[in-house]
Amino acid sequence: MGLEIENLKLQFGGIVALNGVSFKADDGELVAIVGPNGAGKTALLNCINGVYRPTAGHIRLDGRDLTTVPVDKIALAGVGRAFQHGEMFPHMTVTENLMVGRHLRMKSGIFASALYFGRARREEMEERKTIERIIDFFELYRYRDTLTGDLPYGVQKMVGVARALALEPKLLLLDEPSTGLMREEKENFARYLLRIRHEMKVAIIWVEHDMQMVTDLADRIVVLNYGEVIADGVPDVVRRIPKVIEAYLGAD
Amino acid sequence: MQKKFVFRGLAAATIAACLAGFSPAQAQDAYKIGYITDLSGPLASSYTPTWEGFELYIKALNDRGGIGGKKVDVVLDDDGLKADRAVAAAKKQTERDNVLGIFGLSLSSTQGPVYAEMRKIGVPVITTFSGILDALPPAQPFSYSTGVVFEVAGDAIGELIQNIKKGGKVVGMTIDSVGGRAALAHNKKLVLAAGGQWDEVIFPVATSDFTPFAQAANEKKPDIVVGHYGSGQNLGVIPALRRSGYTGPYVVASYGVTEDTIRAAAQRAGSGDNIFYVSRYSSAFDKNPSVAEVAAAQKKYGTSKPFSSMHVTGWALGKFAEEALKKCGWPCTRDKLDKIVQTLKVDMGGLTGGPIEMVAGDGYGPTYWRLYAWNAKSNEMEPKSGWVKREAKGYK
Amino acid sequence: MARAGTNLRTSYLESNEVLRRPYQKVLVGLILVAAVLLPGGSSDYFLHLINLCLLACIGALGLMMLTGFCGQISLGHAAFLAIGAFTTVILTVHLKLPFIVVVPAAAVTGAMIGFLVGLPSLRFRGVYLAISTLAMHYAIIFVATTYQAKFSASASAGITIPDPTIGPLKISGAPTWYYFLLVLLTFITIGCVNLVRTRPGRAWMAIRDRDIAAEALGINLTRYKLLAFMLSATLASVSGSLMAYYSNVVTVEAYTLDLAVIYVAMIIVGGMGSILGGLMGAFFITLLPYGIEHLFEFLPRAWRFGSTVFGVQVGAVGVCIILFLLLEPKGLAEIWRRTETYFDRWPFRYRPLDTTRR
Amino acid sequence: MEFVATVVILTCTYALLAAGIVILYKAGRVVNFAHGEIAIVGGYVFYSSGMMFSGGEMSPWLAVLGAIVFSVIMGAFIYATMMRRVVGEPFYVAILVTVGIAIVLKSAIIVIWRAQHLTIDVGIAPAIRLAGGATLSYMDVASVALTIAFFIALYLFFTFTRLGVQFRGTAENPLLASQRGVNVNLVLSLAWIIAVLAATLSGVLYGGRAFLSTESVTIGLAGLTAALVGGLDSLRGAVIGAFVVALAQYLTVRLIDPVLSEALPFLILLVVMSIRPWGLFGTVEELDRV
Repeated sequence: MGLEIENLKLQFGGIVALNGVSFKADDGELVAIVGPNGAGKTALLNCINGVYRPTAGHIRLDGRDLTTVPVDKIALAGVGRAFQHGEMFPHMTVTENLMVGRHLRMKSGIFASALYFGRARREEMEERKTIERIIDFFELYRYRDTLTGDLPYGVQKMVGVARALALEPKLLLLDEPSTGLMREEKENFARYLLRIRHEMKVAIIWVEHDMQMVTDLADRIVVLNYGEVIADGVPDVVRRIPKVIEAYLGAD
Repeated sequence: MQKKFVFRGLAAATIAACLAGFSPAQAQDAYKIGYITDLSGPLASSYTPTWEGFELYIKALNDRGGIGGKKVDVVLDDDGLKADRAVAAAKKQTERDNVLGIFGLSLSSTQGPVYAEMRKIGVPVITTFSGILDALPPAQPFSYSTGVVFEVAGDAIGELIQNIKKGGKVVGMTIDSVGGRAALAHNKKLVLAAGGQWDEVIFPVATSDFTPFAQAANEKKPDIVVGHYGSGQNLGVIPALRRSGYTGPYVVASYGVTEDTIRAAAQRAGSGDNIFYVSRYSSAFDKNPSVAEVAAAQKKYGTSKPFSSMHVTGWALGKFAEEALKKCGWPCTRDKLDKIVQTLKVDMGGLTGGPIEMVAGDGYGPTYWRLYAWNAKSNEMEPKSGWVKREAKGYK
Repeated sequence: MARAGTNLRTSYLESNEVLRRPYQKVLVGLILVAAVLLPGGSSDYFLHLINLCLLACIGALGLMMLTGFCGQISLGHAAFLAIGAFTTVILTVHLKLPFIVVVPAAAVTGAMIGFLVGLPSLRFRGVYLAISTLAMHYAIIFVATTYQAKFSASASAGITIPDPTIGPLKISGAPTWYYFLLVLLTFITIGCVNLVRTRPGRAWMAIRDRDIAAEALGINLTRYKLLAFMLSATLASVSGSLMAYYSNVVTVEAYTLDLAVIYVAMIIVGGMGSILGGLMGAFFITLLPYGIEHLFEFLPRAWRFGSTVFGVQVGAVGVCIILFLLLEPKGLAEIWRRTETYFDRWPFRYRPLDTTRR
Repeated sequence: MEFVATVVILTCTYALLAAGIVILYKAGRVVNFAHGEIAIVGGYVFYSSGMMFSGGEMSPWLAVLGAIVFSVIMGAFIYATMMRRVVGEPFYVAILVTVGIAIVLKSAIIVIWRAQHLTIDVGIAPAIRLAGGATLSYMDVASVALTIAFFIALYLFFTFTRLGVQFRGTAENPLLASQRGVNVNLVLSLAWIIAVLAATLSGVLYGGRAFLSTESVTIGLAGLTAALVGGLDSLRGAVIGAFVVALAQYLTVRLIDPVLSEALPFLILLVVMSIRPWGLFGTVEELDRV
């Protein structure tokens, strides 16, 4: 089933950010979205995520229409997002950031938590274990108790991805996760990305600038330009479409 | 890392100050009494001169050699017109300073809690200004007042303004406080009883532009306007009333209003004509030996505020305190002092119309009130009536 | 369970502990013992000040949860305190209900008002929220003033509340109150500490740090913001109710905007986002004016300084706010943490691995 | 007539305050909670410097000089020692610093002026007689004239002077402005000086019409309300907002219940904020980008 986007339109006053965008992403599929600056990539993610309400069109996840669902309910429907600049909670530790990612999977209310006894405590411990697996996955051991605000930029972005994954999403939105990473970090990230794709059955929408990484890793590439989809297909095909070369490489 | 040191220093100094402050009280060889009032809050301009009058008296007393060779030591605290600070100060004075009684105090909102708290411990509290009924018969134990009670003042003013014009329309103005409303109610009762008409304008406590309120009062076409509030409001209302075109009589009910306030207000209003003043104690302009004595002390010791009837008020309280302590003897205790005060009668000379007189079950006694008029030419206050006596009675 | 050192933890339960190092447990134990023994060795006046501090602690923790943890700035805390006080008046004077009913009722009323005052937080952020709480403050105080004025002709001095009784026990006098407040505050502190290390606390902090990201992770902003307002108002209301019982008098004049600012000062000085800071700030700001007063007493002819002392007392709060915000934004809690680290590591100077402390 | 005069004068007082708040908001996204305190302290300084050398008689020139010196020193001091350091901190830091400043200024009134009620007696003689016996003083006339002059000067300054244009640039994008060689520190301290000057003027006018005391600092809240009602980033809005607040206050006193007039500005504020949170003339703040 996966994600279905149909004729999505987003308008701010007179500015058209998205103009009839349609594409699909199946479960376990890694779809990269590329395009020059201002093409509407982040706006698209904001629509899927519920931060922006699209002017027209539909967003469906596993057949459920998410177009008008508020942000927090979209997370509940199974959409996890890693933000462009990490958007960490800087005064919380890595562990706590990840635990926030588990928020939806937990139940303790304010009274149970205040008592911190019995079920609430057991639940905390359970989820702490789950988090440990994610820490393991992203090799974040040494940062467990560090405030995310104090982390290097690259690590922050990885924690951002980890936090989105902690949600156990059906759809993972990645907003330029490799931008600002160093070479070594980028390679690590590529490894994580492939593992996520293979080990967890999530659809991934991956907004990216690095064309080489995209062509190496993505299952499909969607190219946006001025809010419109100008190409959609497997990397080898998309790479050779003249319009894409013009829009993308011509801008360089 | 300089800031670190600054902060450690700050913290250390504060802690040290706290610790040093809480050392036990020392042995004493003087009558120790407490005085709490508002020296910095909204009503500081009224209560500072009252305190200064009290201070003058005690200074003069100590220079005379004190009471039976023992000096009188006053512990002063400022409550800033805040109830919690007043209570804390009273507790501190009774416990740390071991005072025999507490004098002064500001408005009803601070007196109530202090009266209540001190009643528990058994410390007599004698206030100068009192909007509170605790002191009126049937009086609560340990609660006394020698000054103005709103209800009594409203009563006295209702009668005294008949000297200005009989049976006209009176507009009472006050701030939105319970005391002010109570004063209005009693004022109204007497005006209506004398065949006059009544209307009122009540405005918020924190008002400081009085023009709209003055205009509202003027529109009611009054023959007399009475203002039941303190200095600040008079300073604002009088010019605003004159600006709005009202030139008729305006009566200042002296809830701590000083003569220089009226002078300033009159100056701003453009004219001091038709301003009246009802006072519980003699005006500073009165020519009698008792007031002259206060004036002499003021010249000798100096005060920060110009000489006013508030100094007379404080001086009268000082006189009352001396008499009480003298009767109490040495060593004096709180209970003994309270017993003395319960039935104390102190002659006030020319400070007011008669003695301050307490009888069992009455912490207030009969009071005397007088109408003054502002003389715009000499910029002085002139008596317009004799002293009117109000009996203390149940106002509750 | 094996322990290799003070920083090594061998279970998740341990890693979620508040007092992570052995000496911290000892220290807290010592403080508690000292607290229990305190009334034996001090005057009623001193205990009275401590009681004021304990009452302030309850209110400050309420504001800390709202502003320090949930990031919603509020200038309406004095109004919340007033809600507690006036609920107490209505329930004790009109309905003659006992203490044991009144205080929980005040808490519930506080929660309801907190809900209402929190509603604008769904729409406004930052400055606009601060100002809407300011507006709420005036609205609530206006109602309270009207009530007090209508209450009785002699209510200008405030409305008297009798000493509370729990069954046969009468809570009266500084030492009894002290123990009562100490126990209550201990429970409230434990509750708050538990909250901030579990799910709701993390949700609040997430909202405070980055509300958009928090929402994207499925945190219901409406629910948690309102919960924070309700919790804050509940604690403030309880504090106000107890203050009413403690001082035996309620008067609306006590609940000024200045009081709200004083509570804000407490959490700034203590350190935003720290329970310990909330407590330290409440003690510091409550004792500050008395400390200054005593400093002035060392000066000759102290009584001459009447209004200066008060002016300085007022100003000191402002100076504290400015200095802490500019120079030590994490407040007293951070100073304490640094001191602790220094002695913990002595004679070495490396930083500890865990940098959090709430 | 009288009604118009009162509302106009009240509008002037609030508009000056609101203008200062708007300028500061535009300059550094700071909402100044200390504006009422600054205004009243300015009034006290005006009074004291006028009385300084002239034994009882007020010297207007000295007073004006004192007020200007106060504005320059105060504005530059607040910016240089405090507001400059809160750039980049969470929004509440700047607000709370101004709250701290407010407290310190209030304590200054207590310590320096002993919390005295003061009135400023320059030009209080009746100048114009209105129908119904009401009068306007020279001060009242001057206050209106000065306010209008102030706003015209402000307009000219922002439109025609180099510094004014730089100010507008800085307000829009401080980073870009500093890259283009604008001395941002100079521009922002100037904003503070202008704001303090406007507040002082307002405090003086207020001290002439009513009185100065620790209580009168509440006019700051009326000014803040006016600024918010008009829109925090619009000078035109400041005047309109001031008019709305003044008119509403006056009408409540005369037609409904005088006692309500204290809480009224906030009620207006709640209404405006729930309909148009950005105020009547303000621009909608852009959403946070993620």
